[in-house]
Amino acid sequence: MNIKFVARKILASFLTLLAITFVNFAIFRMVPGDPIRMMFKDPRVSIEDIEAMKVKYGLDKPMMGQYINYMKNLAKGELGISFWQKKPVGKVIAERIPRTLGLIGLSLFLAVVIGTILGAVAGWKGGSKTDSAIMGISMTLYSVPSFAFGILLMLAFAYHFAIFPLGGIETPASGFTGIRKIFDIARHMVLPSFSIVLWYIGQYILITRSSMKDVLSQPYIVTARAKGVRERRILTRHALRNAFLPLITITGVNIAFMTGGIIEAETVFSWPGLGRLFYDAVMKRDYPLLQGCFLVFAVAVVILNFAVDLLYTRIDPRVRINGEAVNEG
Amino acid sequence: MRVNSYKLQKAGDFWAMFFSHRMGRTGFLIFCFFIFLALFAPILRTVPPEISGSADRILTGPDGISWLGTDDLARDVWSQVIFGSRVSLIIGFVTAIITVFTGTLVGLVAGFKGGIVDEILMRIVDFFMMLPHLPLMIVLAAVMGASIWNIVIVISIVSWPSTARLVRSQVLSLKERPFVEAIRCLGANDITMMMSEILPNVFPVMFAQGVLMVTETIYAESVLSFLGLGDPTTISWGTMLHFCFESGAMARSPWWVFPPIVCIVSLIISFSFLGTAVTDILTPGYKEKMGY
Amino acid sequence: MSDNELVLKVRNLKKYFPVKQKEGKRNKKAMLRAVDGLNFDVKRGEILGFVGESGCGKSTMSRTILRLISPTGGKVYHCGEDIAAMSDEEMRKRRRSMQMIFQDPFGSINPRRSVSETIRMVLKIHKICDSRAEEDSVIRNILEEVGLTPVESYWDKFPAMMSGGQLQRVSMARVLVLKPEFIIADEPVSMLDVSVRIGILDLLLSMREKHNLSFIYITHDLATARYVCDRIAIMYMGRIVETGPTEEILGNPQHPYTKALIAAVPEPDPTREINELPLKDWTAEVGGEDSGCRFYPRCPVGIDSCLLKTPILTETAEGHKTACLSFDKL
Amino acid sequence: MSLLEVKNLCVDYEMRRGTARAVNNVNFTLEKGETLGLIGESGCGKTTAAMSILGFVTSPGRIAEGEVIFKGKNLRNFTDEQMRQLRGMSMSIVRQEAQNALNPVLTVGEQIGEVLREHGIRNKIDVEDRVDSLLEMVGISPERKKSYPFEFSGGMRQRVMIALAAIAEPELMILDEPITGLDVIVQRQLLNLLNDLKNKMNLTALLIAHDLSVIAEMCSRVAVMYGGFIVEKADVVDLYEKPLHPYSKALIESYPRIHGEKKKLVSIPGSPPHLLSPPESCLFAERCKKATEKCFRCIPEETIIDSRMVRCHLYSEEECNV
Amino acid sequence: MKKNLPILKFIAAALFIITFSTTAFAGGAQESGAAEKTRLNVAWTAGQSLDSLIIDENWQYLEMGCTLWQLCYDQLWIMGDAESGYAAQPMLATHWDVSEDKRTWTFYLRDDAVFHDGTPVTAYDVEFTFEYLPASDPAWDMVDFYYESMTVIDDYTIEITMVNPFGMPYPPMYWAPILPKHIWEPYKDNFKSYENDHMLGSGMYKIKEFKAGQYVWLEANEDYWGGAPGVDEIVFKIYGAEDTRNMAIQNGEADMVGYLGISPLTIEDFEDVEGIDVLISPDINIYWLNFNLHQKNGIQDLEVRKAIMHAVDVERIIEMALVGYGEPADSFVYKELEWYNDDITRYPYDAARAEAILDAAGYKDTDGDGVRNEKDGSGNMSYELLATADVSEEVKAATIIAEMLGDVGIDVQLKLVDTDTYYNYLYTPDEDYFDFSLSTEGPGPNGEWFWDFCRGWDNGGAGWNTAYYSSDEFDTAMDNMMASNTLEEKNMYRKEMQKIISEDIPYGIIFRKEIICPVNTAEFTGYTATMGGTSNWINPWSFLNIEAK
Repeated sequence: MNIKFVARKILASFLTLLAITFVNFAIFRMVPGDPIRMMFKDPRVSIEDIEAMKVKYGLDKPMMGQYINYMKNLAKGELGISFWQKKPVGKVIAERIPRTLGLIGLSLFLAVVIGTILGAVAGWKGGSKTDSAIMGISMTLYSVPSFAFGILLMLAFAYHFAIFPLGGIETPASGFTGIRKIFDIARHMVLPSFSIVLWYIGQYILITRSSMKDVLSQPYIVTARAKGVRERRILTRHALRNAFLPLITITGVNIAFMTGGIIEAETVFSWPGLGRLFYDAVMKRDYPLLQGCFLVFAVAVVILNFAVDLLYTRIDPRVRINGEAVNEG
Repeated sequence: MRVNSYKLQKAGDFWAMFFSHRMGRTGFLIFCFFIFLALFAPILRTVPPEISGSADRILTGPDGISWLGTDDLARDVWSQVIFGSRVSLIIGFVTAIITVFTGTLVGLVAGFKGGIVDEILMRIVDFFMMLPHLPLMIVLAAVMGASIWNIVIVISIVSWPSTARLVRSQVLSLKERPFVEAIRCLGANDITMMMSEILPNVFPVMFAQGVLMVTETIYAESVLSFLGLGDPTTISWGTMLHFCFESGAMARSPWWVFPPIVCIVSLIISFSFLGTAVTDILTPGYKEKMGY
Repeated sequence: MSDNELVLKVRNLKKYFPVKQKEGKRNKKAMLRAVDGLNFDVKRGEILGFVGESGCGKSTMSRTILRLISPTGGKVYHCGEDIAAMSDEEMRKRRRSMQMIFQDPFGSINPRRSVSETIRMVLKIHKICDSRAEEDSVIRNILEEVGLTPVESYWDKFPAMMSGGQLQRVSMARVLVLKPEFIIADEPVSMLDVSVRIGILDLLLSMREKHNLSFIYITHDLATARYVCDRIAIMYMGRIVETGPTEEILGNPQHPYTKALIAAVPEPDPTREINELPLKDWTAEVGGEDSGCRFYPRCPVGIDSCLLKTPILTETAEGHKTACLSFDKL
Repeated sequence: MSLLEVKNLCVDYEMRRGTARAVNNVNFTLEKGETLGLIGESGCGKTTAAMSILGFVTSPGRIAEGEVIFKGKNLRNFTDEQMRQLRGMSMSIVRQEAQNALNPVLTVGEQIGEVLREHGIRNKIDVEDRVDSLLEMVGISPERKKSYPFEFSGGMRQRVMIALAAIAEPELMILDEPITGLDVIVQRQLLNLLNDLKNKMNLTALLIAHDLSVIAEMCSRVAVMYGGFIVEKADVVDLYEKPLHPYSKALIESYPRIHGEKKKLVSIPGSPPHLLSPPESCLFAERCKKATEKCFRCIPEETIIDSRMVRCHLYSEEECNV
Repeated sequence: MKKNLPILKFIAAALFIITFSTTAFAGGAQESGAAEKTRLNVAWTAGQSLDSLIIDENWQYLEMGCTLWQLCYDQLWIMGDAESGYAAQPMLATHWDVSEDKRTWTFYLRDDAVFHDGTPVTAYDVEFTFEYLPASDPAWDMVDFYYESMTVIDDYTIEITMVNPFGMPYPPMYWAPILPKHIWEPYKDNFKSYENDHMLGSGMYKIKEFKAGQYVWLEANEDYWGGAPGVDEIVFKIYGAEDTRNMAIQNGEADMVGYLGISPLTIEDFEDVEGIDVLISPDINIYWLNFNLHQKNGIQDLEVRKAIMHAVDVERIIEMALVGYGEPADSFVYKELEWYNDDITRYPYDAARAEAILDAAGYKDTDGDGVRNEKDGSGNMSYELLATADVSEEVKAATIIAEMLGDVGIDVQLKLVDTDTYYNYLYTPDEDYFDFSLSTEGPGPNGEWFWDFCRGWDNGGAGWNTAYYSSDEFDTAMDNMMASNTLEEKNMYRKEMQKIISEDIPYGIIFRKEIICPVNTAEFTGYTATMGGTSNWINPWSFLNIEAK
């Protein structure tokens, strides 16, 4: 692995993170009205109480001082206290992260596997009926908002057929342990993850297909055919591997976009993960929590992008050896 | 003014290719359908979409009076759908124009000027691309308050960078094309080069990007509305859905929930199809492959 | 010779690019000396050929001369004036008289403009004509001059509908319409079909006759260079290794590189014997050493001192100069 | 029996505005050990003709007529799998050096060895040995087989391509402009390498070039193509000394040389024909100095003169019946 | 083509296996795993759910908050159900005495009450609670707890002297959880610093498991002084949206809704479901138009307010927005209460009269754009109506009101915002974020605090007075009411206050909803519906009374 390349990427990621903290800080200072006021449901709250609260949340200081304070706390891993839950934001979020990771992990895995396979088939069979069918399906899937999928799935499979639960991560108060608990969670995962998967599949099919078509038009594919390489092997060894390269780059770019699906799915299925937390925080205008969630999303995107870059260096020898990405158009 | 037969032939080829492209054709037809709805909404509607009906017509299914049924205030779903198409198309196009304009400007300047200007602009672009889109939109929408124009602004803020990046990469490769160097050699200044040599060649990318932006905007508007961050005082497909979810009567009034979803999906599909068709046609080699 | 007779005077022209060079596992920053101390003159009405392989710096040279990129060092005088000293606007105007024809006829014309618009664009840039009618007649004349007749059938054509030869004529028309004094032709025929190459070269020669133009003709092809050039300069890695009148160089090459080049050219003569190249090791890695002869690693006659001393151009016959130590020694 | 026999090969491209016949009634044979040159300008159909031998004609093109007989068998009747077995093993191709003719993410050694592995030679050591020896033969150090294509220069990559085409010692090797776009000295070296290989392996080769000089140095016989037709077929020396077809003649006369006396060269006026809906006449007629009224009326038939084939009205007796 | 089929088959098979296995295993497990214990499942929507058990304002303002603490803790006394006429019912205090001046109250506690950890509940716990709870959170800082001194007489007797005379019909110290002193002592300065994971109290239920955003699992406190409750377990399940919650009731996942009931639009969905009955009761909340008298425009003009009230067709609002499940209202006091004043000024729907009033007052459409102009001609009568965007009925009501006012020539712009922003705007009328708003609150049977809505800002008001209303007449009446010692006297002033408000219209009271609660009557009985439905902040009775069949 090219150390300089990695170092450069780390530096870039760090700078991005720094900028993100600033945006994160700034946005929530733009809120019209008084966020502290919103914390009090009681209109009789006195000015003194509000002032005291401002001091408590450090909102009395000038902007720069607030930012420095914010960064100091961030460095200590403190994200503030949730207006709503009264608990440290870090703690609230930490509890939710594994659930979201589980959901998004499964969904992404299924979407990538199914999507790339179908996309590769479509690209491979370019112009055929199979291609048109897959293409039509994927564009349709891609056009349906995730939440609409969620609602349709819920109406069909949780309400009319009642095969799956209506939402949540486990059967409430079931007392399940061990394998039964795992199955219980898996059962709750099916619908939300499918609502994400269906949308991503569409996306991955489209990306893989166009990438595949692009690769298949490259001279080295003709070379491989001229060598007498079996078609299946051309697909797996020559085409797919090269088709993956832009796919990985695009995945990196799209990660920022993908946080959306998780919010929609978690909201529809009240999956108690980060997305739902974020939505609740928005609905309740719980600014410290919102800030924390946004930061976590942003950091996750940066980290995943970094991981994608590393993965890219593993797969593309040009990057591994030269430390420079070759522009794939 | 003489008629340039070659230009005509070129345009003719484009349209012929476009209409022989199955997706292009389908997309265009759907698109025209919605344009038709939007343009003639006042004629096509049965009753004004925002006027509530009488109490005995609350949530009635499709019938002779209300072709698509009524909502929970006995308003006509059909009228709402056609007026909603106006909002969706307008915010789609406005956002597309804003993002494509901003993105192209940034990408053009960054790519053409290069050096430190490029570096700074691209760092900004990278940064914006790293921000999680929907969360950012949600946060901004929550902070800025619900209004259609805020949605336009919010979507524009997160969407311009991808155009900028794409345009820049195009400009970079165009800049290396000999004809740009040639025109410079012939004595053209920077503005001429950017505007008359590079920009016209970026149009296809801008167009494809614009189409993509329209779909993203329609999508985003529906998601934000679904999450309750849309503008509840404007009739759009998103707000129709929003009210439907909020009413609690979604499960029992399919005539209310499906039309906006179907409209959103088919308009997005039509734009995706249009985009795919145009991209295909403009792909080098397609013309030859199709035998033009 | 007066400066006015010298259309172009180049003195010690240098252009270095920073590059990353691999040294073991680490990257080292280094300078690629793409053009390294060129000296030559171009007389009015003369065609000077630059022959060299890809990467020898000939394209960099032409771009540096036209100030499309700025030189690292050295001077370029056009009709006695230092072009580096000009302001951007002056230079832009000066470009009217210093022009370039590019290698790729398909790429060097904006695909979105028709033939007439392509030329009209140039007229507009330099505000040559007052009216559209005047523009039309100028365009018509120049198209006829470059042999794109009948003009009507080309007037509205787009580049995609034309052959390479026709496009190269369009780019010549576009240049000639400015009535330049001096043109750099950068491999103008290397991408064209054999059957139309001579047509373009003949056009080039006739323009020289008609307008007393000067050309720098850049090529990797000795055969076409022989066809058009009065004098030839052989370039190797940013330096001129041999220069002189065309027939003199081809008939009596001095530098080992020139010899190798001539030997390498395939001849359309089935009866000719194929011989091995007079080269030591062509696959040897070659860097741009600062001192010494750059050809040394491949040179069949190199001696140890070649590594230390940079050879300079030495006159061996009338107008024939060679830069080679082994030649010095002889 | 000839190794390869191409009979009446016609390849059509179905275009919206009509059908373009890229290869028109092409006939040639290739004897074992012989090298046939196919010369013509870009777009004359020479690459299409060669690719149709390998069975690579892709939409919108299709083989309209004709037979490709390889070792007595008509390849047009072969199944995909049979063709695959043939490719790489019995016939191979070296294409014009394009940046991407080698897979960027696989090592050079893997890509060369793949030819053997895909045709049933699974023994690892055998394959590696063979790869090593081939690399050596084309002048690349065997250690470099672990390198990726981007680490090679253009000339070296073309050597890899040659190694790849030669590794299975195919009976027929198609060389499609193998040295175009490379530097003069590299060209010379590759030419020498190809000539060496040809002798060592007793290769039968079809060399495609737009350049007379390359043909002259490698081939024994040559076929000149123009507008999809083979207009002249002859021994190389005969052609050079006494070209029959006006196009061949013009081609030779317009080619600049560096040896010998400097001659005034003659250019061919006009430009190559557009193959979409061509006139029912000799396609060269518009550019031909010797064209008669007949030339503009009908397509010339193949004529045999002194065991040479030429397609020109100058040499045909028959009347045009159009 | 053929070669790729196995891949597709594989995908299909994998999907099938995932679906099938999870369904079969987990689904089966759930059924066989059901315990023999009786369990009541209560469905809540996420908006009303509690995310932590820390004691804070959510215990007061969040419906799930007040339900939970009322089940896990005891109070001194609670308000009775509808049958009892909402009379005070003993709980921890078996009975109480009051002095002549109605200021000193003595509560006699039962001696058999113990906290969940076995510690007895004593007067010291009560003292501790009232000493520190109001100080810890402004939300608990209520009139009910404004005492002068507290004296513990013995372990089970406490004497509390109030600042103001208190009584009629209820004793003070209502609606606060009696906290165990031995647990809270260390956190007495800041109750919010204690996580309070177990809600350890003396109530009839104990927390078994609490999962924020998912569910709360309560189990019966077998040692409860009043005997074990009728069900062994209660599970509060949290659903993402109203639709999902309704589906849960329909398919048997839940037995009752937690609060607010269902949308009247969906009532038909429950009518045919076997085992589900729908209970309908009047809402505790009253809806009114909250005029912002701080705004310098027509809203300040009483005539305009009168016209607006005449222009609003309350019946139509009820029909459209509530599908008929509601009734017109005209006072802060519920019609069923004794001190409701029948003799107040009313503004029946009469659009023509509204127009006449506006015309007479000089609000005419001078520029002919269909919208009336302000009296001084300074632009259109164009007012912003603030409402929350989060509650469907309110959005609909506001939409219809805007339509109706449009008919009489007043242009109404809807300003629909989220609940928090809504209150932020509403509570600061002096910042002029709105012209008038659609507001709702529930005074409850003990509506004493509600008069704060009308006390002038300069006269100790502010806070609740979101109309920025100021009337010396009203403030005097209110002072008199507070100072009076007899119910009769109090009621007299209360009626006077209602009259004043109906004439000044700072608040134009329009309607009251009905709460529709579907409940599972096949398995459980004992649901107790009071005003506000089967469960709300004055009604923990359902949970106290429910028994498995």
